[in-house]
Formats: sequence, C-alpha cells, structure tokens
Amino acid sequence: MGALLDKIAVPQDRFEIRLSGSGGQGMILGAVILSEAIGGDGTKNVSQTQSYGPEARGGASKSDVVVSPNQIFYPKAMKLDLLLAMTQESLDSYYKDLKDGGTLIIDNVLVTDIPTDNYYGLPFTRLAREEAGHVMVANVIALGAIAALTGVVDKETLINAVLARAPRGTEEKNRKAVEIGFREAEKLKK
Amino acid sequence: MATVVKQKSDVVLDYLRPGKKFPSVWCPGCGNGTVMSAIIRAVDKLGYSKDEVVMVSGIGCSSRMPIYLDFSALHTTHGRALAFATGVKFAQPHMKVIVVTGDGDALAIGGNHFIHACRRNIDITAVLINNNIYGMTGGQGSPTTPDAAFSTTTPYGNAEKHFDVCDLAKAAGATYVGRSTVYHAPQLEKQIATALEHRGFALVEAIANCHTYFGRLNRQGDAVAMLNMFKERSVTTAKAKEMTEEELKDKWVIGTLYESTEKSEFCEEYQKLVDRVAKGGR
Amino acid sequence: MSDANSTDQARRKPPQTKYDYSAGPPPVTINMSWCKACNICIALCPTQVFEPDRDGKPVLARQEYCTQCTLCWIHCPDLAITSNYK
Amino acid sequence: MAERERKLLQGNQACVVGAIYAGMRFYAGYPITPSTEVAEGCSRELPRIGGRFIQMEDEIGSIAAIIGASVSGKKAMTATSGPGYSLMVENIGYAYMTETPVVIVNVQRGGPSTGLPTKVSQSDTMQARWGTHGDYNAIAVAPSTVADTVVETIRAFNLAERFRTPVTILLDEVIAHSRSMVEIPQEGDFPIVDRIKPTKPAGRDFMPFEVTENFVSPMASYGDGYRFIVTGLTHDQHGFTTNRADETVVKLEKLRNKITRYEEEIYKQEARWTDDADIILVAYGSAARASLQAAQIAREAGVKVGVIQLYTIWPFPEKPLLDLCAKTKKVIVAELNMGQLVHEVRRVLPGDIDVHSVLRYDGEILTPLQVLEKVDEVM
Repeated sequence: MGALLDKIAVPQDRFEIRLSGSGGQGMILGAVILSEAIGGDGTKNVSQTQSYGPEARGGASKSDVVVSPNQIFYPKAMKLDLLLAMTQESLDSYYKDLKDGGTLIIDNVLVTDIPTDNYYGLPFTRLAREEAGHVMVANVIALGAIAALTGVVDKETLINAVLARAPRGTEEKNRKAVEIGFREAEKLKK
Repeated sequence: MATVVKQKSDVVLDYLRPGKKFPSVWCPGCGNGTVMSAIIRAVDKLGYSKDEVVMVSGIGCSSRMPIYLDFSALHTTHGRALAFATGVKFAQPHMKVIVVTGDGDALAIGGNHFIHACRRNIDITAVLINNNIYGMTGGQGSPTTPDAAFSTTTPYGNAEKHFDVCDLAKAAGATYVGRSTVYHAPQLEKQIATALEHRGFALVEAIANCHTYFGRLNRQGDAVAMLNMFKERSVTTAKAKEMTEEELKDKWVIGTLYESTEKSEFCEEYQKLVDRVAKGGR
Repeated sequence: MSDANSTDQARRKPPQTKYDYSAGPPPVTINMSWCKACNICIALCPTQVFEPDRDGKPVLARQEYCTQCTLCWIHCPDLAITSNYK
Repeated sequence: MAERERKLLQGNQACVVGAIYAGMRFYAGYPITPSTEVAEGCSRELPRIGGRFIQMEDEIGSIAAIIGASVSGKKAMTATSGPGYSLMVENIGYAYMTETPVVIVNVQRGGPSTGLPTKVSQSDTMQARWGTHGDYNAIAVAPSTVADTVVETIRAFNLAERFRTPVTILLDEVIAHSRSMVEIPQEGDFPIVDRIKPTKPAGRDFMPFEVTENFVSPMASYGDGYRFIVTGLTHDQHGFTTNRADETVVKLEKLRNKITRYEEEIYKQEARWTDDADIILVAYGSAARASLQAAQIAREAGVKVGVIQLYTIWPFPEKPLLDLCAKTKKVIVAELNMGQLVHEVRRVLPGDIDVHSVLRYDGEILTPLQVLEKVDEVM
C-alpha cells in the first residue's frame, strides 16, 4: 500500500486554469471566451467546466479550463497552474487547489488577505468602472491580464474571441478592456 | 316501393379494417359502436380519403375503436392518446387526426394532456365517449361519475364532484366544443363532421350508455332504457336558452356549445415561425 | 325504468302507410352473425317492423311498414343492419 | 474536403449537433436539469431547418409525442434526466412493443427521486436496461467526451433506425455541461441509417410487423397509404391484437432476436493499454475519463493499468469484455453509483478474475486519485 501513490504526479502536458469570483462577475463567460481563444486554431484541446447550480449565482463561483496539446482525459482541474480570484471568498475557497509555483492573479482592491507574496494584483473591477467605462467588463480585463502574464493565448486571438461573443454595440468597450488588462499586466512583469 | 331515401347505410362497411373480424369486443348495445358508426359517416360525408385519417386512442373500451377502422391507427397507453396525437399531427400537419377517448382515459390519467391539447389549439378532433364509468376494468368511478352515483368503487354513492367535459375544454382553450348523445346519432354525426372541419382543437362529447356497469349499478336499465333517458334528458342549445338554471339541472345541453376562429391553430402558427426564421427573422 | 316500458314508448306511433317491397329485396338486411341482440333496433323502430326471435335478434315481422327512416341502422352499435334502398 | 468548422460546445449542445446530423427533425421535451440545454438547442436549431420542436406538458407527453412523430415518418428525440426518464418508462415500453425508433437522452443526475439535480451520477445504468415492465432487449450508448457525444448521438439514431427500437443515450451531468472544441461533422463524415421502407404494396400481403430474415420489419409511415395499426397490446404480424400463446411467443422472440442475434453490430468499446495490463479498469462516461487519467498517471509511475471504456452499455458487451480481460486477473469497475455495472462485469467474467469496485455517489465525479487509491489497494 502506498507504493503507487508515492510516485504519482499530475501529467505535465496539462495546463489548468481556474477563474473564480462571485456570481455575476462573468467567470463562466470568461472561461468560455478563453477556451474559444485557446482552442480556436485546433492545436490545443480545451475542457471547460464550471460550478453549476446555486453557487454559480453567488459566493465562490468558479469555472475551469484545462488546456493540453494531447487528449484531455480528466475533464476537470486536478492541480491549478493558474488561479484568478476576483473576490476574497473565492481566493479563500480555491487557493489550496493552486499548485506550488502556480500563478495567482487577484483583484487587489477586493482581495486583501493573501496567503502568499507570490502573486499578481490588479484592480480589475476599478479599471473596468473607471477606465473601460463599464463594470461588466472586469472579466475581460482579467482575460487580457492572463494573456499577458501566462502567454497561454496571444492578445490578438483573445481580442477576436472576445469580439465574437460581445453583444452588438459593445465591441469597442470589450476590445479596450482586453488592451487595458494586457497593458497593466505587462507593467507588473517588469 | 320505398320512397324515403335518406342516406347510404352500408357505407360503414367500407371503412372496416380488412381482416379484422367483427363483431366488436363491446357489450351488446354499447354506445361505442354507435359513435364509431357516426364517425365513419362523418368522415365519409366530408370525403376524406382513408389515407389522410389517423385515429389515435388510449386505453379503455372506446379506445379499441381504431383497431376496427381502416385508417392509420395508433392505439396507445392509458390517458396519453392526445400526447401521441400531438406528435402525429405536428409531424404531419396535413393529416386528419381523430382521437377517440373515454372519460377515465381523457380526464383522469390523461387530464393534463387534455387541457394542454385544448390550450395549444392543435388541430385535432377529440371524440370523448362519456359513459360516466370505467367500463373495461369493471365499473369503477370516473371523473364524470355524477354526484352520489354508484360504481364498484363508490358503493355508497359518489362523494366526489364530477367534471363538465365541455366546460373544461372551453376553459382550457379548445376552439370547438360540441355535445351529443348516442340516442341523437344523426346529430352526433353532424357534430363530429363540424368538429373535423374546424381548424383547431375540437371536442365532441358523446354521451353513451354503459348499461353493463353504470346502468345496472344506478338502476337505469338496459341499453334501450338508457337511450330513452338520453332522449328525455337532453335539450338543444336553442331550447336551453329559454330555460332556467333550475330547469337545466340534470339535463344535457346538446349541440354546438362553443365555436371560435379567433385563436390561431398551433401547427399553422409554428409553420409561420419556421417561415419567419427561414427568412432570417427572429 | 324497465326494458318493457322504454320499448313501449318507442312504439307509440302506429304505422301510417304500407310500402310494397315485393318487387325488390327486403327493406333492410340484418347481419345475424354480427348482431348481438341488444334490442335497440326493435325498440327504436317507430313502425314496429321488427320482432325478436328466440335469441332476441330482430326479424322482419312487418317489413311493409318500413319507412326507411334510418333509425335502426344509424343506432346499431354493431353495424349489423344495412338498408337495401339508397 | 473543406476544413471543418470548429466550435466550443457543451455536451448537451453536441447532442443536438449529432442528432440533427443524423436526421432528427422532431423534438419533444420537458425541461429538467441537467438536460435542458438539449431542448434549448433544439428549439433554436430545428425551425431553421424546417424541423419541429414542441415543449410538452410533461415527460410522459414528450415521449408520447416523439413516438407519434416517428410512426409519422420523422426521426425524433427527447432528452431528460433521471426523474423524467422514470416518467417515460411506460411509453418507452410502448416503443419497444410497437418497434418504434426513437432516441431518448438521459442526462444522469443523482437520485433516487429529485435527488441531486445539478450533480453528476451514473445511477440510471440499470434503469436504461430494466426501466419498463415486461421482457425486451434494450440498447443504450454512452459517450464520455463532448466530441464523443456527437458521434454517439449519430450512432444512437442509426441503431434506432436499423433495429426499429428505442435507444437511450446515457449522458451524465459532467459531460453534458463541460465544453470542448468540437469539429462540426460534414456530409459524408458518418454513415446515416434510415429505416427500411416497405416494398410490398399496401393490402393484405403487407404485414407491418412481419418477422423477416433479420427480424426487423420494413416500416411504413402514416400517410404512406398503408393504414397500418400500431398497438401496445401484444399483436400478430398484421398488427392485430392477440391473446394467442403461439403469436405472443413469435412477437416476444422477434423483439429479442432482432437485438441478440446482431449484438456484434451494437457493441462498441475502446481498450487502452490492456494488452499487458495487470489491472484493467472498466468504466463509461465521465467515470471513464477519471479511469483513463488514472491509468495514464499509473503508467507513468510504472504500474501496468489498462482501461476498457464502454460506449455500448446495453446490450452488455459480454464477449468483448471476456476477450479483453483474458490475460488479466484483476478488474476494477469505476462508476458513479453504488455499484450497478459491476454486477454485469461479475456475471460475465470467469470466477478467477477478481472484480473490484471504485464508486462515488456523493454527486461529484470520481477523481483520478480515488481510482489510483483503489488500484494501489488491489495491486
């Protein structure tokens, strides 16, 4: 007993992303857009799942995207490579699922109690309200930041994916949101 | 030589399913046969081809009817005839769909399908043969068993209230509602013909005798006695207008009770939707 | 209400006219193998054309009174009566 | 051939794509979590291609309507979840008896009763086989990925049409609600099977339930001029109801033989790493996803684990399982219930193979770690 369990590891070919926040912050739509951006050219497989039911409407809503160049066996995340936490509650709930050395991105206005120094913080909600012109695009700003910080998808591909899902009349707002997220995150990298 | 010529009588024989042996399973004098004969004559008078008629039924005495008739036949599960018929009609809107059902079948186990078929106003003609009792299972009380009436499950008299089938259909959204009895067979035939030509959900309540159970348990006598009772207790819509509520108690108003063309028919409405979507509309 | 009463009621009207069916077939034909002897035709016939046989099935006892009124075959639940005059 | 369109689809949406590809033009259903997106997809897509969508008053009406549509010549489908499937089973029995091809999607969730509406389960495995009363041979297929769902839905329609029988698709909440990029199939990618139409002219010679060489009768539609009779009562080859012992036996054996004699056509399973496996995992649906992941991890850690993933659940793939497990001594059946499929595996495999279970029934998907713990335990 235990001989096998000591030796196992999550396969290296998987990149696991979780977008978390409160219901209504657009985490599921964010994950859908990210999946379309990443999987669009057919070179990578994606598997997107979400919390479904009452918790999706409040508390710590989450949506996962698993990315791999190979067939994705297990559809859900096992150990996160990237966690986006838009609220304190979601960080508290999901920080334990982040792997050692994994990337943590938070909204540093709404999330203040952070159990590590190794994270990227940006005021997504404030940027959305003050710079992008609508609080609704905080999730899109976060996607821009994810693109800049991880390279899991390039900026132009992301913009196209965002525009494909944007309601008519909001295209410019959404394009700008990606740009803001990307730009602000680039600053953090330096 | 006879001079009185009214109608071709043997037309009914043309509509019997080849190979299916008569006589029917029904008791001697059962009103189901009379209603079947009326349906055949209505269909024949309207000139429908046998190929365009689908007869759908559920479970019960009356629901055996499609087996005998040379139409496409769907003899389904208890209470569900209208739901099956909805599938047939919606899939092949040019077909004439006739549902033959009983009071227990349509109103108890099938009550939900009944009100929703009315609500949709789908172009189905439902002939509900109301004998106030479950015949096939041996005389149990049904949703139309009158107050205080006897059945094998109401041995001390029925404590429940009963449905007025026609009121129910009208309230639920049916756009044609008619009633007749097996005594008034020629009028029943007319009601059915009018219902068949109506575009929308049409209900014809055919009051029929189950002397075997209802008649025996409620001392109403044999088939003939029950037919005569139907004659005595029925009043036409015209006559009913001149009668008080008190006078109308225990009477059946027969004739066309409700008819409307204002509400659109479901299949036609859906076809409009399909056409609109095909043009790129919403 | 008894069987006898109702039958009598239906027979109240006396026959008015006689018809001669001798040149052709009888006014109606009864399919005895389909007939279940329910008595409806016998009771409803306004001119008392039928009488029940030993099994209760109708026989044409007074065919000359048949007016081709249609009541018998239109009510026959077993489609056992057809008129021969159309 | 042109490059295929790729779309991010949910499992439930993939089911709609597959069904429409297979020729489904009639959908009747009633909303129930977690299957509702199938209905929503059909309500959007069917009018665009001249199909028909109707939301019925309940699940009983839904299955009734699609049977009515199928005998009227349409390929028809409904989708539901455990409690709704329970409501449908009487009329599913009607479809078996009347040999009416329909497809029923069961997106499984926790039960019994209302249970766990938003949580995953595979506890309808046996309901799909034995749900309705009487003797009959059921067909049930089960995808495990979003892309599979397109393929298996097409296969379900083909089997339904080929065998004139209802076919159940056993989805589960995880597959139904997860999204992946899916290649939208183009004409010619998959064969499409249509019911065989009668060649005999209408009349006494045409028997709508004729026992043919392969037991499947050609199927006319209402309006074709055949005016045939369809009844759920036991009937002879003409469709007439019968009580006769000899005709009853002919009917029931027809229902059985048309499936059992052709099981090889229905079986579908995928074996991975089984040739040298010391332990073989048997699973379907999202439990197979966990099993495959566990096996991959175990292999990387040097333990020889194989996986048999079942795509056909019913008829249970007895012979393929026997063949694939011939060289192993240990089998673990992974499923999201309190042990249903494992009974079939135990029944089929010889006594010298140890059959174990790894189960989860709390509403969550099995994790690869849970499966690995079981592997570790039985090693």
